[in-house]
Amino acid sequence: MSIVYFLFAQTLLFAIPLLVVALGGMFSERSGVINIALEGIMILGGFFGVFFINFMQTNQIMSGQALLILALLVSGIVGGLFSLLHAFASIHLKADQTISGTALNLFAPAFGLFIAKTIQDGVQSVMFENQFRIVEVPILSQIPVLGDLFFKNCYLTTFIGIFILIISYVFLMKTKTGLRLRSCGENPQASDAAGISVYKMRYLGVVLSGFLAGMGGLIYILPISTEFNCNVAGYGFLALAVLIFGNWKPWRIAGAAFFFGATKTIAYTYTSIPFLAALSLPATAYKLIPYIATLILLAFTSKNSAAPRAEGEPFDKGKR
Amino acid sequence: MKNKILLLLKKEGSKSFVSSLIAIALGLLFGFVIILIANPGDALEGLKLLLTGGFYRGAKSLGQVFYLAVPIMMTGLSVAFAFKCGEFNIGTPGQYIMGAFTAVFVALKCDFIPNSILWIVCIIAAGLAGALWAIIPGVLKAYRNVNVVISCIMCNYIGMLLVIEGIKATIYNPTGAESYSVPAEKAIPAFGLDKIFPDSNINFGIVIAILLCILAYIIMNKTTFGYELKACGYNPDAAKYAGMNEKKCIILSMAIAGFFSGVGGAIAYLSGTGKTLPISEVLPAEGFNGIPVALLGFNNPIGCIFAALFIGYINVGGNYMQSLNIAIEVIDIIVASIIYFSSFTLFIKMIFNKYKNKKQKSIEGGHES
Amino acid sequence: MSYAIEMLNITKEFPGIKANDNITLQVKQGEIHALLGENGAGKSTLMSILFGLYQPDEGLIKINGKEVKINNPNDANKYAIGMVHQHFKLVHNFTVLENIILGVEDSKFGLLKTNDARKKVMELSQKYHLNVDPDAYIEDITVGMQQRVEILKMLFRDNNILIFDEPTAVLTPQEIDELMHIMKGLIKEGKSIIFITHKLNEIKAVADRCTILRKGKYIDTVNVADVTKEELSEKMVGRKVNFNVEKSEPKLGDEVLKVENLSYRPKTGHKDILKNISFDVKRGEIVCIAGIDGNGQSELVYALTGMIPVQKGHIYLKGEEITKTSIRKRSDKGMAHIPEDRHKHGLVLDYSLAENMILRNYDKPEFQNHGFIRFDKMNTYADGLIEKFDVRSGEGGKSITRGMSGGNQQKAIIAREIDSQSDLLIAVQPTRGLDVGAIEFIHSQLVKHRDEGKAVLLVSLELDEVMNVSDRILVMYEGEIVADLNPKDIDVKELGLYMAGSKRGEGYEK
Amino acid sequence: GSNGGDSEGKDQEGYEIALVTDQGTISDKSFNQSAWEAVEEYGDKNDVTYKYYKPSSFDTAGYTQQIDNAVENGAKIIVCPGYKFATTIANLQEKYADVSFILIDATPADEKENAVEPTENVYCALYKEVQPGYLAGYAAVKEGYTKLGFMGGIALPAVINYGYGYLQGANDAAKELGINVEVKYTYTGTFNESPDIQSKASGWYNTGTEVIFACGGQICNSVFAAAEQTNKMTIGVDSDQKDASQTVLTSAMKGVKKTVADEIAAVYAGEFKGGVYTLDASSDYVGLSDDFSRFKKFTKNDYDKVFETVKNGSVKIISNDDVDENAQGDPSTKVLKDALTNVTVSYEK
Ligand SMILES: Nc1ncnc2c1ncn2[C@@H]1O[C@H](COP(=O)(O)OP(=O)(O)OP(=O)(O)O)[C@@H](O)[C@H]1O
Ligand SMILES: Nc1ncnc2c1ncn2[C@@H]1O[C@H](COP(=O)(O)OP(=O)(O)OP(=O)(O)O)[C@@H](O)[C@H]1O
Ligand SMILES: [Mg+2]
Ligand SMILES: [Mg+2]
Repeated sequence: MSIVYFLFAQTLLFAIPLLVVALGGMFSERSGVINIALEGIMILGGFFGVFFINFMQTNQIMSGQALLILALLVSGIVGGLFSLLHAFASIHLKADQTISGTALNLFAPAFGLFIAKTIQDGVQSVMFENQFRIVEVPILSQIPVLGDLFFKNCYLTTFIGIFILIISYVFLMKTKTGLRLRSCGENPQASDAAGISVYKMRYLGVVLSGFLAGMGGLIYILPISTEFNCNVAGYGFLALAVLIFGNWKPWRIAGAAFFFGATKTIAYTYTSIPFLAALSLPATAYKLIPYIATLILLAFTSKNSAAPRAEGEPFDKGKR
Repeated sequence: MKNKILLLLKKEGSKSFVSSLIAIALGLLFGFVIILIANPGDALEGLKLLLTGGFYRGAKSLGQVFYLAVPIMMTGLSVAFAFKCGEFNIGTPGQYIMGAFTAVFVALKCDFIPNSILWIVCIIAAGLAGALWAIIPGVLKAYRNVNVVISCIMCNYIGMLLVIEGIKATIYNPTGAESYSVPAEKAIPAFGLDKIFPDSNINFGIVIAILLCILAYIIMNKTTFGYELKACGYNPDAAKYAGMNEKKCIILSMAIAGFFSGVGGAIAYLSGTGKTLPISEVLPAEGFNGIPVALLGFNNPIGCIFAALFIGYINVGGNYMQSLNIAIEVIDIIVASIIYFSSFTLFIKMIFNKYKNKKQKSIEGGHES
Repeated sequence: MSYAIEMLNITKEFPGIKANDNITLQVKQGEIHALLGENGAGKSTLMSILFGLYQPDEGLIKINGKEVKINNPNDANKYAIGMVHQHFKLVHNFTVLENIILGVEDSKFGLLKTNDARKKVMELSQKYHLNVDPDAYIEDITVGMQQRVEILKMLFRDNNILIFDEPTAVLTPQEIDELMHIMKGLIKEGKSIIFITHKLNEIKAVADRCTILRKGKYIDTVNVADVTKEELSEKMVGRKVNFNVEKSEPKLGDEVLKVENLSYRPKTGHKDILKNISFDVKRGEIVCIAGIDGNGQSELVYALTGMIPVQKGHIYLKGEEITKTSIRKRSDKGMAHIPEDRHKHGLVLDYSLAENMILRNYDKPEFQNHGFIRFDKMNTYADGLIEKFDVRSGEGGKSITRGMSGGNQQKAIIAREIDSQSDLLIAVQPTRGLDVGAIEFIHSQLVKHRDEGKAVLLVSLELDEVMNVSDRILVMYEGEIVADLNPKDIDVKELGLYMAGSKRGEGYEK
Repeated sequence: GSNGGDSEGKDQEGYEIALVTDQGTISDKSFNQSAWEAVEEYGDKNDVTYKYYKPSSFDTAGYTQQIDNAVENGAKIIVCPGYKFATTIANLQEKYADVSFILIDATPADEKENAVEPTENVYCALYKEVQPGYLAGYAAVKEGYTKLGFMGGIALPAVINYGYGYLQGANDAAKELGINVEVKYTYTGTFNESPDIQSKASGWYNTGTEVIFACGGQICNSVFAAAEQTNKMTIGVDSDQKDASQTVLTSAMKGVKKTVADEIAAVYAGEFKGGVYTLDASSDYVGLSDDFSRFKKFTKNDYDKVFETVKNGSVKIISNDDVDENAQGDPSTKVLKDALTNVTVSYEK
């Protein structure tokens, strides 16, 4: 049984950052702006988050979960601000949306490393001490199965991630603003005629994506390391894949993220899973699983993919 | 005089050119400001190095520029080509690494081929490998409507992992835990270019790269084939109505794009500079760097030549900048901001047009009175 | 007497063109005011200004005598102005209800509240007999329905000034009648309507007064009762227009197209859209497929042109079986096709006009050698067609097609297809949304084609067109051909009965 | 200023001591970092200018370019950590005869891997990583652990040697205790931290592994994270990593820092002497970190005893050179297998 709990915990470890970032991407694309800058935003958000933690810890100003939450906010805000660049270029200047996205992806790691090196005498990695793992949540951890699944040696970020999922769903599908935002991604001319400010909605979408992606950067790095080197191992792009895989819909995105997390977990812990270990295939075979499985699944599910119609088109009133 | 300017501004091409010059200027300015903040003392010196870098050590540095430019020129071309056909080929890293591996493998294992033509065989084989790796997303798109971006991302990782296995199984060098490098005598010959650019790593690859760009340009803009590809990119339904085979178009355009990436990998690793394929699980930067090149070159094959050379140029310059306590990352910062500012092109053009119209009015007005 | 709306001396310029040049429009309270003009005359622009989508360069707008500024659709809404756009502004994957409330939703803590809205929509839909289903998705309902949703949008917002920009261009005769009904109902409520159309008898039918524009300039405002169709069209085009198509007796030649027991069922569908259809078309005749939209005409054409595969039956072109051959082969064998949807199929909107002119024969020797396109040939050819068919656009062959008037886009396609000199010309609603001048021209072209001993298969929803142009009428109803008629022997009413499925021709009985 | 180098007007003369990194960075928890620390310390103490250079491409071309660069900036000493410099140095050692090169983990060789005799100005440091590896394994088992793990970065000879030593150390300790121990053994295929490694490590810990020897640059970050999560132990590598994480039992060190420091000093003292030097316990360039506070059973004198045996060569430790060329670091190759009587290795290829 404990192996199950362990695998589940690991799956969350992979899935939660993917989930959060992909949800971010969802807001941007549902408002009609493609955001391939997720990777870059993750990096910059993560960087400032870690930097903040590092500062607070070394000067012993604060620590623990409070620090975590504050740091997440820092990452989110940085990400949001950073994404404004993308918003401005692709919404106001009607530029091709891959251009500014690419620029951001290139800029973020360079800028992060540059700052780090400049401040830390040529040293690029920013250290942090991981004091954020919750060994067990007081009462909740006693709940039979769920207790072990969720509330033993877990991260606050897991719950934040699930919370974000629910909020995102409600916001996008059940609120006035959500409805308007979606309309801008499908038929901005219609939104415009209905008296909705397409620009406002798209800015909202992009900034939300920046905020979540920024957070995602920090969520990604905290559990897996003790320092940050402005590198998120392509998770931004994987999140993009998850977003498309999830057909731009919150719950399906969650599904995709967990599917990916699960396969990834298997790929790296198969030796700890009796029957898989027995197979004794070469490691690479397992490492390939997530990617090949995704491809195969897509091959069967893509016939009716529901990309937002106006995605990637700059909005101009004149066009019919 | 004024009218001359107007005529110049009228030309779309020159408009794009001018606005990209503006973008470059802005980008450099931004980079300069960053340096200024980080290290005021050496900022000016740094900028000078950055700008003169390509000539800093004369022909040698220039040769270095070419050397650095070739791989990204090819991946850039790859992205641009697919882009014109309506697909965003983000799979260049996978195609590039596939090509690189194939080239090195053939070079080291196929001893029966005489060195004189070996490099040609390698390049072609690499191109085909890259093409193969791009066909997968192409087919998935054409027959299963799988989004190309996502399948490309998956193929990148799959390719990388397979290549690592391939190296371990065939051309593994235990001392370095990496592939063997392609020795100089098997590398692409320089055909005298090394005389023009003494002790730089330049070789005939640069010529091949430029020729391929020109070829791509011709295919795109002068041939019926290109006409079909673009039509499919713009409007598949209309293409179908016109009797074109849109599936074929998608697959072929991806294949060709992949071919270019593969060749890029080959040229890079056949340069005889001791470049070796690592077995570490990271995607090759040259792949993704194709995207900036393509964008800087307005997704125009010819544009890619200049874009790649430019990036190579300031990379060389930036290298020398390290001597001034300026972190090498500043190069990427500058390139990034240039690309970002190049997204202002539309905007800048608009200003031109406004200006143009005003002028014309005033001129016409002048005539009447 | 006071006007509900006054647009005084409106001027609006777009890069390169004065869309509106000092235009004045005055609409009385409670009238249907028609706005008439050629393609590109400036109608949509003028209305977009009234609706706040564009701002005028000069001129002012008064509502009930008070001067107002309308900077965006919200302001328009504030002044109770609503608009049904030429190209509907609906979100395809939203429900009818969502589309209607979009922009004026009410909500509690940001959460949508739809119950009241739903009630109101139902009431309105009852009151005006629109019978829409609020929970249907836009992509699943007919164009006619979609238009009703647009109308409901206005009613829902309690607009009093209603703008209809070419509402009938996309409707079937039946739907048009119903629309006219609804409009009459609306003005009884004291609402005022501005009605843009290219169809003069519609104006005669409902409009009280009519303002005519030409090339962005104001021409005249008339009481519809006092003028004839001829006078109207003359004012609009600036010359006399001939309504009844001149054509001699058909000289029938041998068979060009032969269709035997054709049946089609879509992959996902469960019933046949085409039910074993058989007919033929001979040289020198214009055969017209009449029928109400959605009775399988589109599918029939797709099947004939090879854009969808058929399950059963045979198609012969000039005696050769082409049931399974590719689109390219069919057009090479001599089949031209003016498609129903000009934006989806007919054109590559991002190509220049010239490039679009060779879309179907770019690979023929005259335009390529050894795979290289001969641009010089292409341009001269394109200029020829532009000249001959009077296709208007900014920079001639070089202008990007997207920026052209749908009308002129349509002309470009027609020019291309007719000029290909194919033995069979399949024309689907070739005159949709065109002004009378253009229509006259195109009809004459079809006749010319036929007189050159070629065959024409015309698919049309416009009864006048069907009656005037065709030599033989095949009526389609629910995927079957239910009658083969000679236009001389029947009148519009009777044709209507066949189309409605309440009558079947001899040889076609059940 | 950044990049070390105290720029009090010394920039004109450029920088006397230069370090050219390989793929790694000066904070890669590996020899780049150790070497850099030595350079910094010496430079600051003796007020000598120094700086590091990062190649723009990681091939002979890139390295050559940076060495040219460094010389142009007045470098008297150039530290080159890593095998990748073998060819570059072979090409340049004559050209820059009056520059002293300190080459770590490598000896000059031409591009076909044939050794080239280093010239007077080239000091090549090789280390017997098997020895610290051996000591680490020995200590871990003596400490009472019976389920061990080894995670190498990439199967470089240095890494392999640590691993082989580790196994044999564990084996000998197990023999002495008359027990049998299990070792999980793998190469992660990268020197960077990543969720994958973290996941793998926690996987091991979850299935009983008690201590993991994290041997490869920054992968230790992920292993540490996993250990902290499961309250298990780790063993650091190259330099003393006890401060990086509470879970670090001890560190198997090789004295890159010491070497670089000594040789730089030698240059300025005029005693610098080129050649190939194999540094081992005898010259105590290798060993465990001298802080034993985190051990419960294993003590300093236990350590000294075993260290002695290693030093005087009374224990024979099989290294990468003793096994088949294309074993590629496989711990279950014949030679090694026979030696490992009391260890059962499970190798994740
Ligand atoms: N968004 C725009 N940008 C540039 N020019 C425009 C734009 N919209 C309209 N025009 C120009 O203004 C002219 C009038 O356009 P408008 O849409 O009013 O014509 P219209 O009377 O509606 O024609 P149609 O009968 O085809 O709808 C057009 O010929 C076009 O050249
Ligand atoms: N994006 C644009 N740029 C320039 N002109 C435009 C643009 N969109 C429309 N126009 C102009 O607006 C006028 C009418 O456009 P609209 O879309 O109303 O025509 P349409 O309804 O498609 O064609 P028609 O009314 O003839 O069936 C055309 O003359 C066209 O030239
Ligand atoms: Mg119009
Ligand atoms: Mg119109």
